Amino acid sequence: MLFALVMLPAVGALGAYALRGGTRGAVAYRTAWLVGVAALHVLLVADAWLDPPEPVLHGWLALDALGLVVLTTVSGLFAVVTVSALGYLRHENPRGGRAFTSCLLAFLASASLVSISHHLALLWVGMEATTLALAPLIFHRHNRRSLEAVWKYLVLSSVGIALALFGTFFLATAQADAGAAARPLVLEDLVAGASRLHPAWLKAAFVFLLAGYGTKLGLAPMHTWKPDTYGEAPALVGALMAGGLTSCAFLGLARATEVAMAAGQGPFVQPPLIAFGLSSLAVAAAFIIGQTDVKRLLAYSSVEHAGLLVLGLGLGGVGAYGSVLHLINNALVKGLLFLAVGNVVLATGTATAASLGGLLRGLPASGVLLLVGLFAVTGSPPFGPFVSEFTILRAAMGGGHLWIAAVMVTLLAVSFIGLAVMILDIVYRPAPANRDPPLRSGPESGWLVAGPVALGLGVLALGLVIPRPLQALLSLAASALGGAAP
Amino acid sequence: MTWTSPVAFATLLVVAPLLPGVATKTRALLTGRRGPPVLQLYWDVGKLLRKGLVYSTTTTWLFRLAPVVVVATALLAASVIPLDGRGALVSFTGDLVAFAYLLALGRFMLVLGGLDTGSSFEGMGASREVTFSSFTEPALFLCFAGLTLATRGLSLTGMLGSPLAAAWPAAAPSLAMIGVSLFLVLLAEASRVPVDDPATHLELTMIHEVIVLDHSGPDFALILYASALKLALFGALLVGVLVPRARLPGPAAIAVLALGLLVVAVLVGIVESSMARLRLSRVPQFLIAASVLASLAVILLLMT
Amino acid sequence: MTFFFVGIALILAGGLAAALFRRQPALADRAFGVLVAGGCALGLVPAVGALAGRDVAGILFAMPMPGGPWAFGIDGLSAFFLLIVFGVGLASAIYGLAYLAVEREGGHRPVATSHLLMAVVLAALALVVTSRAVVPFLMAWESMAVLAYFLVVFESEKAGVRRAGLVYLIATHTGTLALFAMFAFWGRFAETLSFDALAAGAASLPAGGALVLWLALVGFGLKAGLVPLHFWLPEAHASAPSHVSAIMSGVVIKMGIYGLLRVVSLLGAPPAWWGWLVLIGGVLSGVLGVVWALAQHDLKRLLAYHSVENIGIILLGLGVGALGVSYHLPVVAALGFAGAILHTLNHALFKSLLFLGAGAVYRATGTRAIDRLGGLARRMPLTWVAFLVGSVAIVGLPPLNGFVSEWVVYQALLRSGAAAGGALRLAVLGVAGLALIGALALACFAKVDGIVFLGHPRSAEAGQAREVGKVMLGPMFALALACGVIGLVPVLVVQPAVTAGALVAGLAPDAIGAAGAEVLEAMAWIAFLSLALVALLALGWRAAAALRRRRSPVPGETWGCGYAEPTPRMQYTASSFATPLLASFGPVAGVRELRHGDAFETHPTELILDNVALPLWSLIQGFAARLRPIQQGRLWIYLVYLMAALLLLLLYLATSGGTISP
Amino acid sequence: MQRAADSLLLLVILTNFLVLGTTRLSTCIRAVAWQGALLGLLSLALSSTWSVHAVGLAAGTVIVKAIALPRFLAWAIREASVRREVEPRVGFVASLLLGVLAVFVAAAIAERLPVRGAHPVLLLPASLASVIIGLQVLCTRAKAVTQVVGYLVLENGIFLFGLTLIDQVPFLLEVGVLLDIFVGVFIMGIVVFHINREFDSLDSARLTALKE
Repeated sequence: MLFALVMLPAVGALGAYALRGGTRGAVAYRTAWLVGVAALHVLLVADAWLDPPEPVLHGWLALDALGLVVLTTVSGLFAVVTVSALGYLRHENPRGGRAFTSCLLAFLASASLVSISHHLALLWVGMEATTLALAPLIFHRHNRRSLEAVWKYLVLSSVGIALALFGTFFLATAQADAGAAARPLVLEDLVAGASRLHPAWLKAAFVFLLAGYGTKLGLAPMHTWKPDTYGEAPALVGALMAGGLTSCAFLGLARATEVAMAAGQGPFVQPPLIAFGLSSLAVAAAFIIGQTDVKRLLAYSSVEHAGLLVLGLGLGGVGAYGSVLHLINNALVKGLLFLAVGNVVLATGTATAASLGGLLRGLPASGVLLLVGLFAVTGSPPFGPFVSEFTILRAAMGGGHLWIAAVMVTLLAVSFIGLAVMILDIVYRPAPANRDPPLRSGPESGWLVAGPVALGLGVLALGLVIPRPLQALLSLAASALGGAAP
Repeated sequence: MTWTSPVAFATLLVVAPLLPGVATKTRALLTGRRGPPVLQLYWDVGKLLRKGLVYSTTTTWLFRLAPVVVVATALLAASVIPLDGRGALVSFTGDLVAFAYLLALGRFMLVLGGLDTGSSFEGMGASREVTFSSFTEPALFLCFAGLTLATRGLSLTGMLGSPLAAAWPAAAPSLAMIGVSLFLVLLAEASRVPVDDPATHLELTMIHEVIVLDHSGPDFALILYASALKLALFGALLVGVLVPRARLPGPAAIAVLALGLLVVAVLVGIVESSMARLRLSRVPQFLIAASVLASLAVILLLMT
Repeated sequence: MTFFFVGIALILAGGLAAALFRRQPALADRAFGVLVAGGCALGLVPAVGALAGRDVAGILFAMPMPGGPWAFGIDGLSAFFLLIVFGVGLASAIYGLAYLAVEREGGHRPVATSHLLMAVVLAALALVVTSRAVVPFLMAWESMAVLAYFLVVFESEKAGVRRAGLVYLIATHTGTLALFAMFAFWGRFAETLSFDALAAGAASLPAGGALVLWLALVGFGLKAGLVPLHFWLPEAHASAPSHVSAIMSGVVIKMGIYGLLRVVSLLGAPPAWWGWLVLIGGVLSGVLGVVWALAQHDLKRLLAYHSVENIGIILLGLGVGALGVSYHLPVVAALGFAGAILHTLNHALFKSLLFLGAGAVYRATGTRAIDRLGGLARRMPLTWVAFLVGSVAIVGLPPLNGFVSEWVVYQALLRSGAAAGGALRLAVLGVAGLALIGALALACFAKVDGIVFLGHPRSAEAGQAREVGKVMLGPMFALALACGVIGLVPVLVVQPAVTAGALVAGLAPDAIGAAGAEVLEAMAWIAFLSLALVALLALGWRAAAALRRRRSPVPGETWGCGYAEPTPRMQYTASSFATPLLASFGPVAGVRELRHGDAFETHPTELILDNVALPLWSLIQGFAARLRPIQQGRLWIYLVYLMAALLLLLLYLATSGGTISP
Repeated sequence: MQRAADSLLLLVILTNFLVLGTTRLSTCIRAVAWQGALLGLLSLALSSTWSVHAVGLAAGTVIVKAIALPRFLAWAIREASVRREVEPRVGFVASLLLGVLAVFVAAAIAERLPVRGAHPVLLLPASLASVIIGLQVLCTRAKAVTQVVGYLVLENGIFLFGLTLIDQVPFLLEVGVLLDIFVGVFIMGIVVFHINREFDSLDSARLTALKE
């Protein structure tokens, strides 16, 4: 069953690519294929929830709590994204959307591989596959700006991935004298034999893994590719990257932390995680103020939430639970915001705030969605992110790090001001009189709005109630990461 | 609440119009003039009650209600003060607040009545009236605070009644300062010389007089009587503080009250003859001086 | 509690009805009115029960959320605030129906959504006051704050309204983040996040809960409008529709007061310095609030600043109460809190009445500038009577409810003076502060009533103003009646307020026995005085009327000292009326005088917003701009950042020691 | 075999310097090709038993790193018709000095990290040196193709380190690494081709439109 999780989308990708032709019929068939595969994948994941599958391939592929959380998040987000892809491809499908659909499915395949692989090298291959699958999606529009974006994305990500590979090698050497029985680089054996891992190699491995997967996650000094990539990629892809790719990168980092925590290297591991978390919050807050482009604004918000994820991980205790919960909330909220902004960009043709405006009257659905997104992404109570951010804050206070909590709250306040100033401005300010590309009524159609509305309801639901099985799963994942359930 | 309180209340109502007469008479004598007879105010009130009424077209029912409110609030405020040195007609914990805020209600209605006529002179008077009363209120309450600290009393009866006699030896200087401060407040509230000149004819310089410019006939009579009563009220407070007479027998206490009021009237006359009006911009400093004096008394009491 | 939740459901149903039947306005309005009225009435049942001493059973929902079960309950304190929420909330909602009806013709205004939001805000307010656990409290708190934003930006096409809304939203969100930090820090010393657990854990807070009290003061102060944190309040209240300003001034900012009271009651004995801080903050808010109100030319901004002043009075009472608790004087503590709670209720009544009156004036004349109004008493007699009742009440003059609550605060201050000894006696100086506030309030409302309603109309719009409809006058007179009833029968309200005050001070309800009896006896006397005053006025009025009938008065011209051609512009205006008083307050009044050629203008400025909040924000923007070159586009610099991060990590690896040892 | 492995590692370090020093792109690519070949030989030299897996890996490495990629890069240069690499940001001489510093740092780190099993002493320093020099080339060079070469050097360093684990970590790892290089460079190649078409020069310094 685990194989199916990866093979299904992979075969789907090949199928989508195999179908030639840019005719209307081909496009419709291709999108139907896309949605079909996505639906099947969701069913598979649901089945995984009902009876957890056994490890397979000599223990290399297995599904634990953390993996299931990431898998569910990515699969759910992908399904919603494909729903709005139906509407999107009707408006904008250069070259018949052939590369677009196949690469989307390739991304789903590689993300599934990442979430179920317990062999860290296999996980690394999955991460590399996600990078490559996303490259053509970013380059979707084939213009000069998206070319520059994909170039920077590729170079930085490849260097990051290379460092991560180096870290994985270090981990393998650290495990060298852990006895013959241990399968090299397999999570169970790493965690079980953690005490016998060589501390020097283990710490060096964590450093490189943090640098590598930190670049994929978009933590502060290594975040520079994010604004350009999210700014130029179609909003649909932005949603996938902010929700899916971030989750996979966080999973990689979480696996490394899991091993390090098991080996008792907690005090070595946590300070850098907290440092990266806070620096991400700071850089994001600084760039959110005075931002002029809506998509780049969401990119920096993604940097901020990546910082929060890592901060929660670093704080330990209840923070680990908060981080894993925030992973889900972040995916839902980012999906909601990116898809809503996507509709706006489709209708108005531009993403710069100055030329937007009057959204509440021009595009009522997108306007309301943006408002809901604003208050969700900044952690206002009735929505999900409030619960996770409040848990992370309690972890900071619980651990006695008052200064960290103070800095975190101030930076959240500053980024709220930046987000509020822009989003409220484009929603409420009356539309500029001479809006050059006249407002296209298309984007308010059913499919394009159904996706974000579903995500919005999801975020609100998560804010009010966390279903019991999910609660159990989150506690399991948190205890694996060396934390505790609140 | 013995029989002496209502009698003292009645004497206050009767004596009230006499005080402005005595003050004006003293001022005239000291400045070498014969001045109007002491009972002048009685004749004025009597004459006005019989005269006709002229109402401006712009005024509403409020203009007609204002005089009634002013008199009613003055009467109720009087009922709270322990005129016979022992107990007031009405006494409950915190009745000093009722005393001050009843007078404030009267002032509020008077000022609104003035503004109702829509004349710029009455607007000017109203603005000055509320400005200066904003400075006398804190001074008055600081005096009350001082009295509370000295006598632990929470009502006017408690403060100015029997405990005050006991408090005098212990806190003589501060009680004296409170007395002086009350006198300054009296001058401001009754709109006497240093703050406002009752004898002036130029509307631009008036404060109290210009608000009631448009009242006529019985309304004006009520207002005149009420302002005299207000002077008597503050006089009674001053006498209550300076001359604790809880131990004197009933009639003697009332006699001392009447005598004290006359002395206060003379004092007002002396002050009027000795100094000219202050410039309007100087008046706030004069009133803040009253507050400073009272707060010094309070701090002195706090320290002992 | 079931009545309470059914009531909330009805209110939400009313909101939904207004949204669903947006096509048939008449049906929508009636459905909304009936449902919300029913909901509020039902909601009041347990509240009145709790006030009458019956303790209402709390309800616990075991939620699988981090932060423990959601608990709800109604005690004396919550019941009092429920009175405010449902009473004033209902009046504003009904008034809003008529007020917004005329906006529907405009066609493009979101009237139906505004009603829906009003209903949801009411529900959120009720939940804030009854929640007994941190997570539901914060949920209700933030949804109330955020939905109020959407109500404020009803006329979002005006740039001023958008700016006001934004400033409000930022201030309230920062306040909420402070509350996040407070509850997170406090949660560390308690097992679960329910209020009882927090109360149990309060003893082990470091430094007597100093950090918690500071964060509470900032978080709740921002919502209530304590002086340095009030900068958002005037702008937001002035630009919101009148019924929204009424509910914001009357109820929403009171949640800040509720929060402070709840934190004090949970914390047990706050340290003395906090009591003094709140006392001084109260006096400052009171005096500065009314001084800035005097300087205003816009009717609703003036009323908004008066909210700051009344919050000052409430905080004065709260400060004395806190001091009473820390100096172990139960009587002063109970009376201080009782004064604060009672004044919250009274202020909710007369402030919303005044805002509804201002709304009526705006609806009739189309302008809020005081200097363009005048002579409305003759044209809008009923609104004038209601506004006058509101003014007399807010200045705290005897026959009405303002006097009763200020009297209780005075009582607390005086009793602290009459206390045996110790530093608490210094609090008696607060009496002078309260007196100054009262006198300045009198000056300010003399100005408003005199210039807006009396004299000649100063502009054409004021000239042909007409009385507003029955639906708008109804709520106004209901509120006026409430003010009158509390003024004439104060014991009805003071007894529950004292028990609530005792509850906050952590005392048994009848702990202040003797003093309580004195207070109740005083209430009887105050009732007597009020009745005597009304009787005297009625008697005097009939006598004067009889006199007038016998000697028919001659209509004449106002005495103009012989000036032939008096024009309405020669009457006193808002700025001229206030200038002598503001002059003596100097720069603190924040009035900018413009003299160009022969023209002279005064403009009130918001001191804290212009000199503190905005410069601070531009400082942050400046700092952020300096970081902008990080993202300058050159790939090789990005790679250098990556290398730098790696080198830092390697340095950290090297210095973490033990790389050689196996 | 030990001495042969050491000399091969020495050659690898030399090729790194060749990449740093040369101005002509073709020399750069030829240096990387040589490095690929050397790696293939090394994988043979280091693996204790010449099992099918070891020989297969060596052959794969030589084919991909020594032949396929260089030819592809040469084709990219011909398309863009560019011969000369522009002056790197820190200058050629400084690059070389930095290269030496890199080797010195690599040696210092290698000596502090104990290597398991019998491996030539030069292996760890060589791989660390290649990684650091690869990063340095990426940071300082202007032309897109040269940056790809830099990335290749980085990959070679990591691959070299992978050789120490040749027997513990089985077949999957090697293929993964090769796959990565091939596909990564292939995508970069396409992009380089597009850059050339869009900007009619391979100078990635021109790519600075996206900024704050």
